[in-house]
Amino acid sequence: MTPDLIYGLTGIAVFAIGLTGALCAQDRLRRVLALKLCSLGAGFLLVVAAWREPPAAPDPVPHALVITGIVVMISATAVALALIRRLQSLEAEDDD
Amino acid sequence: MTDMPLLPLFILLTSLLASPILFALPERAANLRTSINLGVAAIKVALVAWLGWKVSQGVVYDVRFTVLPGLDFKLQADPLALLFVSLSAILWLITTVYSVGYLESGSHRARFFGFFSLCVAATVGVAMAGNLFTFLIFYELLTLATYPLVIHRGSAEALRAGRIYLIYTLAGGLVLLLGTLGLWIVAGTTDFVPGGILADVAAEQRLVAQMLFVVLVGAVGVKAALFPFHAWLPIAMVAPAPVSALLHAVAVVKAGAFGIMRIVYEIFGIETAQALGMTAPLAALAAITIIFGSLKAITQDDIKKRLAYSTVSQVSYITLGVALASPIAAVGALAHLIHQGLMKITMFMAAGNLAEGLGVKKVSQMNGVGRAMPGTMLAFTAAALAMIGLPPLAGFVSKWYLAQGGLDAGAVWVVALLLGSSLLNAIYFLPMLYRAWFRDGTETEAAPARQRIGWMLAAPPITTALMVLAVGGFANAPFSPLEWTRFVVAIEYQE
Amino acid sequence: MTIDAMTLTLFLPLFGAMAAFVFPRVATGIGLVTVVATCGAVWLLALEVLKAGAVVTPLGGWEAPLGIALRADGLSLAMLAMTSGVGLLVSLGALDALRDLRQRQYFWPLWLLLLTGMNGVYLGTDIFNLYVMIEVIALAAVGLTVLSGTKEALRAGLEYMYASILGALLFLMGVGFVYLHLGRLDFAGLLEAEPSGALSAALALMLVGLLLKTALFPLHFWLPAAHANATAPASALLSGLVVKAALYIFLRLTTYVPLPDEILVALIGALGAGAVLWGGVQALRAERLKLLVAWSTVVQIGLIFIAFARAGQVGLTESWKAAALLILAHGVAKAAMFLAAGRIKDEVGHDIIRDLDRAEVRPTLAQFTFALAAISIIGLPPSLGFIGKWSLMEGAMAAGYWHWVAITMIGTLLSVAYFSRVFAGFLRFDRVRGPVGEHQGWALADVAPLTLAIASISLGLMAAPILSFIELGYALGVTP
Amino acid sequence: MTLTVYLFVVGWPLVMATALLIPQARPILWRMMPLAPLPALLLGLLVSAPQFVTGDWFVLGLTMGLDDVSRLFLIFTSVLWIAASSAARHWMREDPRATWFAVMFLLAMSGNLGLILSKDAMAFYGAFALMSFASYGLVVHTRDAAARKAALLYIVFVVVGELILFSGLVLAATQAGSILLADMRTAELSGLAVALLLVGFGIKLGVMPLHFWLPPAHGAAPVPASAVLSGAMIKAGLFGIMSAVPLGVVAYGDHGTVVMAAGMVTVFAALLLGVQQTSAKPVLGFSSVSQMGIIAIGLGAALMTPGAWVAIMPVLVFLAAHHGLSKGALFLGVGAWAAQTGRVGQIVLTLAFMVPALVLAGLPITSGALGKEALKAALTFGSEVWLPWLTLALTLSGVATTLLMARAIALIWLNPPKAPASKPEALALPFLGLAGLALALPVIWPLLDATMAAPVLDATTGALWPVALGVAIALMVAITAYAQSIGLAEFINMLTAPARNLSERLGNFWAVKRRAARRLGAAVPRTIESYTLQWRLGQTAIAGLIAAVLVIEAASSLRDVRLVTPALRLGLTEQDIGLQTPEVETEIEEREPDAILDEPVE
Repeated sequence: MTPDLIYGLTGIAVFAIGLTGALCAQDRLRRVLALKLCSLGAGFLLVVAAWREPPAAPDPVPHALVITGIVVMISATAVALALIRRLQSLEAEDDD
Repeated sequence: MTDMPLLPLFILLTSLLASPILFALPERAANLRTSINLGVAAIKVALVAWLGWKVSQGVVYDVRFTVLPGLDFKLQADPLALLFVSLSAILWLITTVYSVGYLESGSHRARFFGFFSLCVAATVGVAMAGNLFTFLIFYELLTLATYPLVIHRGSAEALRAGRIYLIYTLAGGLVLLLGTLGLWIVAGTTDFVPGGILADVAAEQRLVAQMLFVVLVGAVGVKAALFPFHAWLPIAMVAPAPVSALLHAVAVVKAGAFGIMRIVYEIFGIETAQALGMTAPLAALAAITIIFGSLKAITQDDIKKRLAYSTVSQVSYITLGVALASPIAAVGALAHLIHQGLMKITMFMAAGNLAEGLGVKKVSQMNGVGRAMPGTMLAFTAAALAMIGLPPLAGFVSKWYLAQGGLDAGAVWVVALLLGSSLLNAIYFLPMLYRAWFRDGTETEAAPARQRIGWMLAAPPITTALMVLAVGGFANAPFSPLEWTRFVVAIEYQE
Repeated sequence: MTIDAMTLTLFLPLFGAMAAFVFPRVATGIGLVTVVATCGAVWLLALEVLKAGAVVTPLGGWEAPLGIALRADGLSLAMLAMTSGVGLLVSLGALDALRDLRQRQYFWPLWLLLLTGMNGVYLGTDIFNLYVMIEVIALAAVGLTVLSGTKEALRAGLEYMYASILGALLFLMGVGFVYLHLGRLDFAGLLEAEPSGALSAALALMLVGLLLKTALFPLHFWLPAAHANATAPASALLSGLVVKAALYIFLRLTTYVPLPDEILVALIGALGAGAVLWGGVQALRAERLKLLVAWSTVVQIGLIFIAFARAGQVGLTESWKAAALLILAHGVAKAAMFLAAGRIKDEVGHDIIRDLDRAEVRPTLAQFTFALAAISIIGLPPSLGFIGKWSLMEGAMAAGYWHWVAITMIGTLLSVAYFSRVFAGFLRFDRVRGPVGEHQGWALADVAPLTLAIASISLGLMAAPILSFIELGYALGVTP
Repeated sequence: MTLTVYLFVVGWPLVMATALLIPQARPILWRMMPLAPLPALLLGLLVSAPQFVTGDWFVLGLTMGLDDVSRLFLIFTSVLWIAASSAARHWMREDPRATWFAVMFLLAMSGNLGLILSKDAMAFYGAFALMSFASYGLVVHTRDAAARKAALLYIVFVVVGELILFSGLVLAATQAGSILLADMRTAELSGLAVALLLVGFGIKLGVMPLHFWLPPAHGAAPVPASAVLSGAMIKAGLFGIMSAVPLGVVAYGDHGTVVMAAGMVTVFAALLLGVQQTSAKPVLGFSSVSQMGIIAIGLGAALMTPGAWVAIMPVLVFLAAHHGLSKGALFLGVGAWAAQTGRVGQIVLTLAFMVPALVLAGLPITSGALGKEALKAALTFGSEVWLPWLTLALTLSGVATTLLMARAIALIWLNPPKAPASKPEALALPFLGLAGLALALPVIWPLLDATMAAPVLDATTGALWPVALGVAIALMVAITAYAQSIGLAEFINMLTAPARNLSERLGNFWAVKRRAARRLGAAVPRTIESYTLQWRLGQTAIAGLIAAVLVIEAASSLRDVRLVTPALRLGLTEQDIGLQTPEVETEIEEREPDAILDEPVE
């Protein structure tokens, strides 16, 4: 069992957990978090793709991809959170 | 200007382009609308006349452009097309005059005339379609453009009728699409060619060809109101009188009948169709429709419904003539295309006048209307007698040819059928004439609101009635519909 | 590096979006100018493609497999042209439809961002870029969905957001697998790949992600609410254009990866059939006009997938053309239809189908536009929708797949049925007291949807050139 | 002489009828009424037959003309019309529906003249129909219950007759290969065609058992109309048979027997029925039926023995003229008598009435007697078996006619006919003129055509055909009577009732099913929708689909043959790539023609 395999399987597992959460969770916030987990899992996988046998330097391209992915996911999370807040305040208004 | 290869396209465009203009005109601009309507209709008649002249000189028109690889949008002006085009162009002019008068005080006129012109464009397109694909396009356009006219009154009843109409015709259109696709795949072309394009296919794959025949003829049979697809026609009679007159007596059902002709003569070829054993069932179906329509007509009290069932019956004469596979019967069928159009449009316009002028909508209210509206009822009488088949009126000529054609094809039953049908025609038309002329109208029935009808309502039925007289009385003259019909049949039978 | 048409196509809207965000007061002007300029760029690009077959530009001078290469061929250009053309007209329609200042301020940046994303998808050649672009699209689209600010819109938008991001992440996971297996992400690399387990997993993840984003039945659950509750121009963009981006990627992927299995193709077709039937039934039940239109989008997407699957595995070489035709047809017609529905709602004051016939104001032109668009959606001749349906049925019949023909015909009848509910509402008068103004409610704003609707009909007559155009340079290996 | 003249002769009454639509022109047109048939009379008198004119443009080619027979028909027909128009002018003076009467009268006149002048089947049929249908207006004119009933019966017979005639003519034209009557006349027509023609014309002729319409119609119509109906129009049936049936060319033994038997029955049965009538005009109508029986005997003989035709034909023409003039006179006489206000006038007119009555009954040296004797002589050329019976029948017919005439005269007195107030002498004049002509016919006839006025000869054979036909017709009559009693529309309703019930029941059934389906259709999607929402099925589907796609991919990678190439290369660059196995390639090649050709068959 090489480190990359472990890392890769972990990534897949994290993604699977995230996916389960995204599909099953009811709470809005929880679903956002589940999606975050998914993105983390995918990131793991890309990082694994960069792995080379130790003497060789790791492939830089996946790192660039992972960073891009993180940026994208952060903005998505921000939008989602903003939406949730707005929605909650609207619903709160209705309740009053 | 001696040769204008795009002439068929121009004829199509006259009414197609008039339609958006008419839509856009404000409701109040009645005079402008009327002038545009009449102007365009007149231009169209002139163009068609020119086209007719050119075609009789031997000029061949073929307008086409490719829509899909190998599949063309194609307009042609063969003699058969010309027959139908001239019928619709001339009757459009007359009906336009009538509609202007009819809708003088009505609402939604802009919409009405817009769609009306669209319908005529579609009819002309159906007539001049050079292949089944183009035919399909205009066939569907016709459905779409007539729907708003059927529900023009906007009442619940009209909408119900419209829905039924739409279901029937669009389902028919869908089946036609299926058939066209099938044809395209089997034959690799959908062109209308005298003598047919399916002779080889029929020889090799009999069952495929037979199924194709059933699908295609069944699909256009919906518009031709072939039994058992006729139910939409009487229901669609809620439409205003000009719509019933031009569209349901002429354009729509004729588009169906015309389609049967094109399919039998120019897709299958009459010999192939006969070899496939499909003409006999078609003839039988037509016969059933003829009798059934007449029987139903007898039991109707509503004038327009009675006329509608009569249309169901009469249009099947055309199908019968086609299905008999005899050139003589074909002459009768084609002539009936014109003759029936003239007769039925006269009757519908007359019925519209009765409803407008006297409020008479039922046969039982017709007592004494002959005296109240002599001109209209004379026209009606002429058309009714022509329907029954009295010489020298138009209906006689076509019936004569159909009967001779039946004998020629060795089907003596056709004569009996025509007799039976004429008898039934007499049974449902003569009582109307009797009431109109020989019964005195009672105050309660015939004279509630005796408003005068204008010349725009009075003149069109009389004009068409005179045409009924003329096409029958001068059937043998050069350029008469009958002569032209013989010319067409000679082409279709490749004599 | 020279500024070429392709780069312009991609960056013009991006810079436009930024500018519109920074200068909200002139957002409208900036937006319009940008969209027009983008159209111009697409036009220039089209000329190039017509000349060369396919054009490739390495962005920033980096070559594949590492860099970001942009590639334009007939299909992508057709999509670009549809996007910018429809986008331009929707923008014009938006001038009238967006009355609220806040809406206007946010609409333009979001829409230009969306345009950037879609142009990026159509020009992109490697799947990670596609991932980024679909995320951009997703964010902008969610923003457009919630533009109206109502609670329903926010809920729908949130749901859309979840689905969209989940779809994108599934895609990303697939990208990860591909990189793991191949070490490169461009289409050319995929084309040369040998089938393997990792690739299969990648394919599974990416396909499902894309299906979720295109809202193929049964993954359509987010679509009707999102499209029905957005403002009219937003709905037009979402329904007409946005779902097409994922569809486009789907088409490209299934062309470049090892051929999908026969059963998979059949499964996709079956899902399409489910969409056609279920969407049709739901559209019949819909109480609001925009909801009906949204359900009809579900149906149409199902139809596009049926077109994809029409002739099974071996037919895929040709089937994508039918699907592409349907995509184009639906894009134009649905945008027109949503704009028209929005106009009707504006004039009448509501869009409850049952009560349309009680309205004393009849926005005839908008209703007419709606009907024209419906003709294309139903697939009646001579519209582009008809041509697409024709190609679908032709292929299915030729290959003997009669069940697809049957489904298509049932779908057509269903669409006639649900649209005729609307027409009946337009044309019935006996429930109104007082005179009905036939020409009331005409406005300049009707021009944009009407133009779209007319285009959706008349493009059908130009199907042959369109078809030969989208074939240009489709084969990846042939290009320089 | 050109076609124009012929068209003018036929069209002149039509022109007058059209002009009647203008109210201002009506008085003068009424005054001109007797002039309407005048062109026809002049044509008949001035033109020496035969003559043919053609107009190719009309209908299917119009042919008109005159020959020896039609010329004589034209003359006596137009004379009758002149007399009747003169009477009508006064008879209708106070009538509120006078204009209508005039229009119908003129239309019928045009038709009657037109059919005599027609030489092709179309024109003939058209004119015949015009006459028949226009006469409906004459029959129904008074609008009282009797007239309506008579008119209904009339129109039913007319329509049926027209249809049968049409089919007969179509058959004849097909068999003769021409629409010219002259060609049919000389062609070997089939038995069916001849039968149809005989029945079609026989209805007009009023030969039993096709006579039912005739007495009521003649009774119900106004007097001037009755005169032409009985005098002129029923002769159109005879004329039609003589023009279209190849008498004297082909033998039709069976037809001849039937016609002859019908004729013999007619002669006497009409007597039995006629005497039961309670007013004069129906009696005269039955007398017409009886007389037509005599003509039918002649026709039957000629059908059986073509050789006899040469002898019989002139006699039949003569008999037709004889009956036309005398019966016209009798009908006008009834009117003239009714118009008399004083007893003296009535007595004088009764005496005058006896003149045509006796002529008709066959008083020696009158045309009636001459005609019958000539016929007996001519019949000797025919079937010998029948001859004694025929001779006897002809002889006894004199007795019968006499009885009928007596009945008529009695009824005039017992049940005086009604008449409008008008100048009594004005109505008497046409009557007296016709009566005089009827009396003078033996003298006038040779002047008109010497060769036609010189006939005499013998006859034979027969069978028992009429029984079968009689049963059939009796059934038809029963139905007709029933239909008539409940109304025609009602009758048709009754016939179509089962079909209507069935469709109604089916409709109800459908409606029930449809409602149920609609309820179901509304309920099911809602249930499914709530279910999917509750269980978040859409979300679950994502996982399901991922799993499904993975399984499919895995399964397919295990299979041997798999198309692995990207779709793009299949069509475009297959030889370059080399990934593709040849088997797959051929599979594709085979598939396409298969798919195209075989699939639809399944």
